Amino acid sequence: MGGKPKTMLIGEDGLRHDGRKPDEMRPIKMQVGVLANASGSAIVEYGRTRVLAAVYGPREPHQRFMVLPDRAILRVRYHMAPFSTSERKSPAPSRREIELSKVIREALEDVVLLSEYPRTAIDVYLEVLQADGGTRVAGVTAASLALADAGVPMKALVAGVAVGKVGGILVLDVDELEDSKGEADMPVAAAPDIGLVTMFQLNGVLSEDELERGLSMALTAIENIVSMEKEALKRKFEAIGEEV
Amino acid sequence: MGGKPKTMLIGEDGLRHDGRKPDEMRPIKMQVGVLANASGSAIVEYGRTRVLAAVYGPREPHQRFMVLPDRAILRVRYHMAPFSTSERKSPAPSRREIELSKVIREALEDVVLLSEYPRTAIDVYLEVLQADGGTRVAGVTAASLALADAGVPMKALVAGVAVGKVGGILVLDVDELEDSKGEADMPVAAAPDIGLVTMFQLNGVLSEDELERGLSMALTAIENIVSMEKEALKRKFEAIGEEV
Amino acid sequence: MGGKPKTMLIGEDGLRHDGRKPDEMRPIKMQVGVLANASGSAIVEYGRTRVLAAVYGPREPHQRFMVLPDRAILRVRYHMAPFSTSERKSPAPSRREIELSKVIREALEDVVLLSEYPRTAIDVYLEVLQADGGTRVAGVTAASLALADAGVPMKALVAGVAVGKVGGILVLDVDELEDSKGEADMPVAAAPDIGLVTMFQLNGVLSEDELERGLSMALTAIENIVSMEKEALKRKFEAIGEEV
Amino acid sequence: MSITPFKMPVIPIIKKQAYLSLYEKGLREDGRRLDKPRNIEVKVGVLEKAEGSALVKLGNTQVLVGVKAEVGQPFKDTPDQGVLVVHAESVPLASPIFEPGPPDENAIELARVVDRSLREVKAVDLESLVIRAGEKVWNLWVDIYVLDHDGNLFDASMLAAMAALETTTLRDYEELETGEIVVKRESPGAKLKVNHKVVTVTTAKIGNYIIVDPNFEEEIIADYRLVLAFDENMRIVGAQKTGSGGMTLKDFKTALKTSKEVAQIYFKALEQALTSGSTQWAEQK
Amino acid sequence: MSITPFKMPVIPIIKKQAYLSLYEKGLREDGRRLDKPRNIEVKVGVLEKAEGSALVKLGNTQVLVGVKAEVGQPFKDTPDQGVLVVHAESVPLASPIFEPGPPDENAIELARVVDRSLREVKAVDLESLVIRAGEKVWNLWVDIYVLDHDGNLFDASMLAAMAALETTTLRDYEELETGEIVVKRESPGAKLKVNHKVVTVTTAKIGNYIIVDPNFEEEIIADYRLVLAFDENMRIVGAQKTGSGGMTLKDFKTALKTSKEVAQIYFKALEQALTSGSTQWAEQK
Amino acid sequence: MSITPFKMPVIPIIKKQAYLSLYEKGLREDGRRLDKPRNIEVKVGVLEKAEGSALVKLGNTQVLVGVKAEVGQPFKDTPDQGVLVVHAESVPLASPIFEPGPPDENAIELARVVDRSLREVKAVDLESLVIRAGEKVWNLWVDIYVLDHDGNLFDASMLAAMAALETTTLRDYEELETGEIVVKRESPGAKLKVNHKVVTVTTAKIGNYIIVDPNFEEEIIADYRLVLAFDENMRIVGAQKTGSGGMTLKDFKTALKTSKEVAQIYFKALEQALTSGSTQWAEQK
Repeated sequence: MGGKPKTMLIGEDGLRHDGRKPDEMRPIKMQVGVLANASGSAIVEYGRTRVLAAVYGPREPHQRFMVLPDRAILRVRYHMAPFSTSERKSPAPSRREIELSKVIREALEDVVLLSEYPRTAIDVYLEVLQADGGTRVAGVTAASLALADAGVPMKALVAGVAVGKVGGILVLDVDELEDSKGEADMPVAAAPDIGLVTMFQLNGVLSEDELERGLSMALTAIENIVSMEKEALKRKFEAIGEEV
Repeated sequence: MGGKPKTMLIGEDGLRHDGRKPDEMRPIKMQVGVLANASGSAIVEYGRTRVLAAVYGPREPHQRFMVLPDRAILRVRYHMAPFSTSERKSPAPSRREIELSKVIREALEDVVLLSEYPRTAIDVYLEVLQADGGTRVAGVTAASLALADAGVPMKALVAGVAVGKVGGILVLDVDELEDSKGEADMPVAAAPDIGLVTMFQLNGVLSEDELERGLSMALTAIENIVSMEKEALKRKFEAIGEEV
Repeated sequence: MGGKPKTMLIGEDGLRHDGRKPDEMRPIKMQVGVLANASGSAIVEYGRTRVLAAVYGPREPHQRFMVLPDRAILRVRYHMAPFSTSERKSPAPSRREIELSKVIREALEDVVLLSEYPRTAIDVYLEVLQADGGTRVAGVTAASLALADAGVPMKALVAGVAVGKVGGILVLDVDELEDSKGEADMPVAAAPDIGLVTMFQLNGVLSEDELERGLSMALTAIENIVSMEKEALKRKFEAIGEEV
Repeated sequence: MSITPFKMPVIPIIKKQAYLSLYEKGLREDGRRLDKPRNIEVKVGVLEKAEGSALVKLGNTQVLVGVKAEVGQPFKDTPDQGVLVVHAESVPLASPIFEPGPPDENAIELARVVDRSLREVKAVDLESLVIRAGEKVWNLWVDIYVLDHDGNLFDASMLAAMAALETTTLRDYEELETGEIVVKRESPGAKLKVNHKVVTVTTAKIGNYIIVDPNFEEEIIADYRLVLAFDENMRIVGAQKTGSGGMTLKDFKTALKTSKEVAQIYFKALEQALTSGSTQWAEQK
Repeated sequence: MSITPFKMPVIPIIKKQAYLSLYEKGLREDGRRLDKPRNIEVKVGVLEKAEGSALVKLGNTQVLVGVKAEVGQPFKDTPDQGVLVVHAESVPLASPIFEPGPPDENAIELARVVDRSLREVKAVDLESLVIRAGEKVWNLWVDIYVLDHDGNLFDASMLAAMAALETTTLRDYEELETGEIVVKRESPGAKLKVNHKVVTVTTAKIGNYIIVDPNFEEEIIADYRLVLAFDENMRIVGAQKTGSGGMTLKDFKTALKTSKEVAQIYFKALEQALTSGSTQWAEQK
Repeated sequence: MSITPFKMPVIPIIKKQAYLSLYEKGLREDGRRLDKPRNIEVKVGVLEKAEGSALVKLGNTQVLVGVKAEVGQPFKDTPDQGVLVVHAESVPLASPIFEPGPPDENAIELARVVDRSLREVKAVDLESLVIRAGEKVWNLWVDIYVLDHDGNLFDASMLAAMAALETTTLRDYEELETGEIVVKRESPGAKLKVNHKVVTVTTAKIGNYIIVDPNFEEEIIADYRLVLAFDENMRIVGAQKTGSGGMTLKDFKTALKTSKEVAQIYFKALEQALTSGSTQWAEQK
């Protein structure tokens, strides 16, 4: 949250340190079905941020008491590869990873039709392969794709993006530099097709007006990302069609 | 166990560093029923030492194999709050806390009528909120009150006190300074109504004569503390009577 | 693997730093039935290396799901006493001990007639009391004796020895100094009576020819050690005979 | 790994309809209106050996916070700042659903939300904690200790943390010739410099209703909770949706409006505790 | 404690006879001959933030290795050498048999076999990693990340580790007056000095057959596997029998012969990846 | 959390009546009288690489103690003293009731009672362990290793610890110009300075009887055990009631009287071992 380098974050031309406009996302790439063992999988890139998701299940959990009689339970692990960060990260789960696993699980739980699979577990494993800001929201996007790829029925697709405030200006899809030097970072995930915000966090300081504008900025971007998700899923099923 | 500051521990007037006579306890405070969720609870103060006790049960244990066919099992945790000590204590259980949990469990086990509740567990949780010497014996006193408050049937009430030796003199209810600078610390717990010593430890060096005199000094004090326990329990039931 | 002190490892007389010839083992001692509680036990010494083995079982495992319907499972723990090494070893299992537990289990698994005891566990506990090179292979020898002492049926006895390369020469039964300063350490275990190599590792660099010569050097030695095992077992049963 | 809670008490779920019927009349089981918090008690200075402390009761919820200050090293990338650590323990005496062991995901989330709400707005003046830049700084440990859990640990913990920090003093110390810092344990010390006051307000979505300061049973039946942190200038200095339900924009705006009003009540309770001065634990009797 | 695996998938065991019938004809389920490895893809430079990286696909097995270089201290007994650490994680997304948690005995064995095969032959020039002897050296972390487990993690991991090390660069750094080393994160840096190339070749004994590069099902039904490490001069620089079956001398010699041939195939795949230069992950699409 | 033992062997409980009938006749299952310990064997110097070691057999109970001395730092508050650490492991080869894992409450209690009995009377001269005050001192690790558990681990461990300490030597060392201390591993070294000899005597209350040196089955059926530590001047230098039964004052006095007598037997066994000199493990055969 240092003050000095703010001039670097937004240039005199109103562009960000990497040349983006305030409401411009980094290049997004998505691909589903990238792993053979998992029931479903996806890799998602937001710029240099790269998250791999795998879904196993619905399946009987290893610990058999860990079930609910009327629906599946969801188990989510957000984990960072040791080489994903500038300084090597210890592979033991940090407090941050424990919190984010919970926040991501809660961002998915309302859209998955858990009642279809009572007494089972659906496991979502996220591995951050490279971290450059926005890993939790890219993780939600990857998880949504992997769940769809696994054929798990969902009310709607989910996607996420983080809005930040740097040099007094609201910006879309903050990267690591903007996150660490900016004034606020607000990760949001939503299922636009059913009008629900499923992840909402604010780390930083915003006025009420900024909060509402930032949220709406995020929701517009999320609609676009969900469209890209649909494209990516379509690409896969077309590819399968061609093979058949 | 250094020698230099002994003159400070017992003054020329025969009084201790805080003005107490050798056989004088610190001010004791007790209150039962201080927590809403627990089946029974109590807070006990010996001077600045302050221990909170909660009892849950008799109840089915989380791990169902952890039972005995003919009686309840007792589970005791003695734990220090991180802010209870001069230097912050890590919340992970230390070897000392593990030993004291055992010693306190064994100080209670013979007075609780465990055979009344086969196949259940009775949980006693002790939190040292402030540590100034005598935490384990204040803990036994608090546990005894919380068990009574929970309505767990007992043969007798238990209480504890530590006798020490400082500057060659036996003293009652040692505080942290006396414990760390003195020659011996002997924590004792007993159920005077049934004539049983239920905790007995000696850390330090005593002659056989000192040992026997110290033990009898402790037992006299414990009788008084048990009387105070009865008062505290009476106060609560009177208060309930008034409310009704 | 330093280069300087190689001259020390093999003297001008062709003898090793402790006076042994290249294909000479250290003095070996073995004794079975050294513990009262265990179903079977043995202590084995290769020079100053000293390993104690105990076998419990076949018995019902503590975790009852941990069984196989058609045979016993084998559970092996290789552990070093804190005082066994030059610098005190932490008693928590190291990565090395975890790997060696696996390697030793696999060195025993093919000779124990596990199918005789379905739904049970056979536990083999190895404690390295003093470590001076070759602890894993002395451990296999001790485990083999303890299993026989416990009356667990086996296809054949197993024994182990490590071959090394120091100063360009293949040597038998490397000790700690030779292991740490030499060019290669190759631990081998085998059941010569059935012609099977059950442990085979190479840490170091060998030519194909050296590898094959080293392996054959190890197998010859192992035959001798197995003979000594038979002697040690005979001694015990004779002793029992005398007592009766 | 975060797992859907699968061992929740069933009673509240059975009572859900009863709760909803009451909400329709604008009331709650304990007679509160939907937008009112429970009774608040804040006591400061309840521990003598901690550098700061406060006990907060929010209805039946009790949270004790102790602040310890120790001389330590700064982080490498912030040599000119002290270190603030917020830690929360779910000690098993507080609730039948807590078990002994390291903090679970709920306790970690609690500590991290309180931490961020303090940190991002620079509530504690970390620069003032430097003893010798780059080498020796005060490490402030804010330990949240839940004693009795009847819901809304966020707001109770934030109130207790804030009250404890506002009354924290840093012991005097001496610098030896060797450079070592010796703390004078018995000194009264100087007051910790606090730049901003922060409270969080938690609302819960239950059925079609948004209620404030949920108790334990209300938390169980809630779709989600929204925790909003405010400073004394009513800037939003932190937020967290917690719980698995999705949130509409409309509900978000309603919750924000209600939360702003309740924040004033919390700030007032905090102010009263701080002006009424130190309170002994013994008075609790 | 090492325990006989008691939760193995049963399908492969049922299929064992079918496998053996195929082997008798010199073939395997995927059409391979007994002594041929699966299709090999090696991509280097797939991560921008790691100092070195490679993704290897061996059939359906996928292993990602990232190399991180950090300034640290040397070991006390090797003050004139850098530090090399090899670590492997069995992340649960790679296989239904992996569970979250610290590395199990298989992951530890994998890391230690790769480590020794690099270390004993001095594949990495640890002397060149010294920044200031006895005080500051590069610590090289080689993290093996299994992404998809279809057998033969040893060979795939060794290939990925070797390819990652061969393309690792050490950032430029500056030595401050205080003696501190400041790494220039954005610098391209100098290539890590690698003395030897190493590959491992894994064969498996199934029935009376010795096959190379077993897939997951073949590993389940194998009596044992033999891992042999070779350097570019075809010296044997490491070996490990893994699995509980005993090995005859005859089988050992057969396996050694086959392994030497397959080592050449691996070396060739490695060479191609290194000469074809850096490859973006995105091309994976 | 300490839990009432719920997995105890049942045989001893069934045999309790038989034991009591014997006690009435003044006898025990193995022919001993109530106030007599089992056969004691103390062997010192059984390990070459440890700085001190002893193997004690008390009936079928076998305890091995190794002492390691390492150069380390003193504790901050005792800069002019070495460091003594007592640690006990219940390795699973010693008993079917021991499981692999970190020390449980019984092993921790064992180590702490031995530790305090040595520490409070200053049995080891910690001042003589200082190499350079405030900076470098000897750290003495006393590792208690139970090899065969047939009851009364306290007395056997204390005997083994005492015998090991009495025969411990501190290696010679050299101080480099850099201030580093280099230990000469192969030197014979100087004898550790021991101020006091300490033994513990354990009695058990079973039915109406007080017996000394209980074996494993007697421990299972005992109401409690009383561990009393004595120095050579018969001062009481430590005490611990262990087990869940309550103790009358009368029983305490009886136990104290018996324990004083048995202490002499232990001291004698210790003395014999120390004067008969070093004993090789091999002689055990």
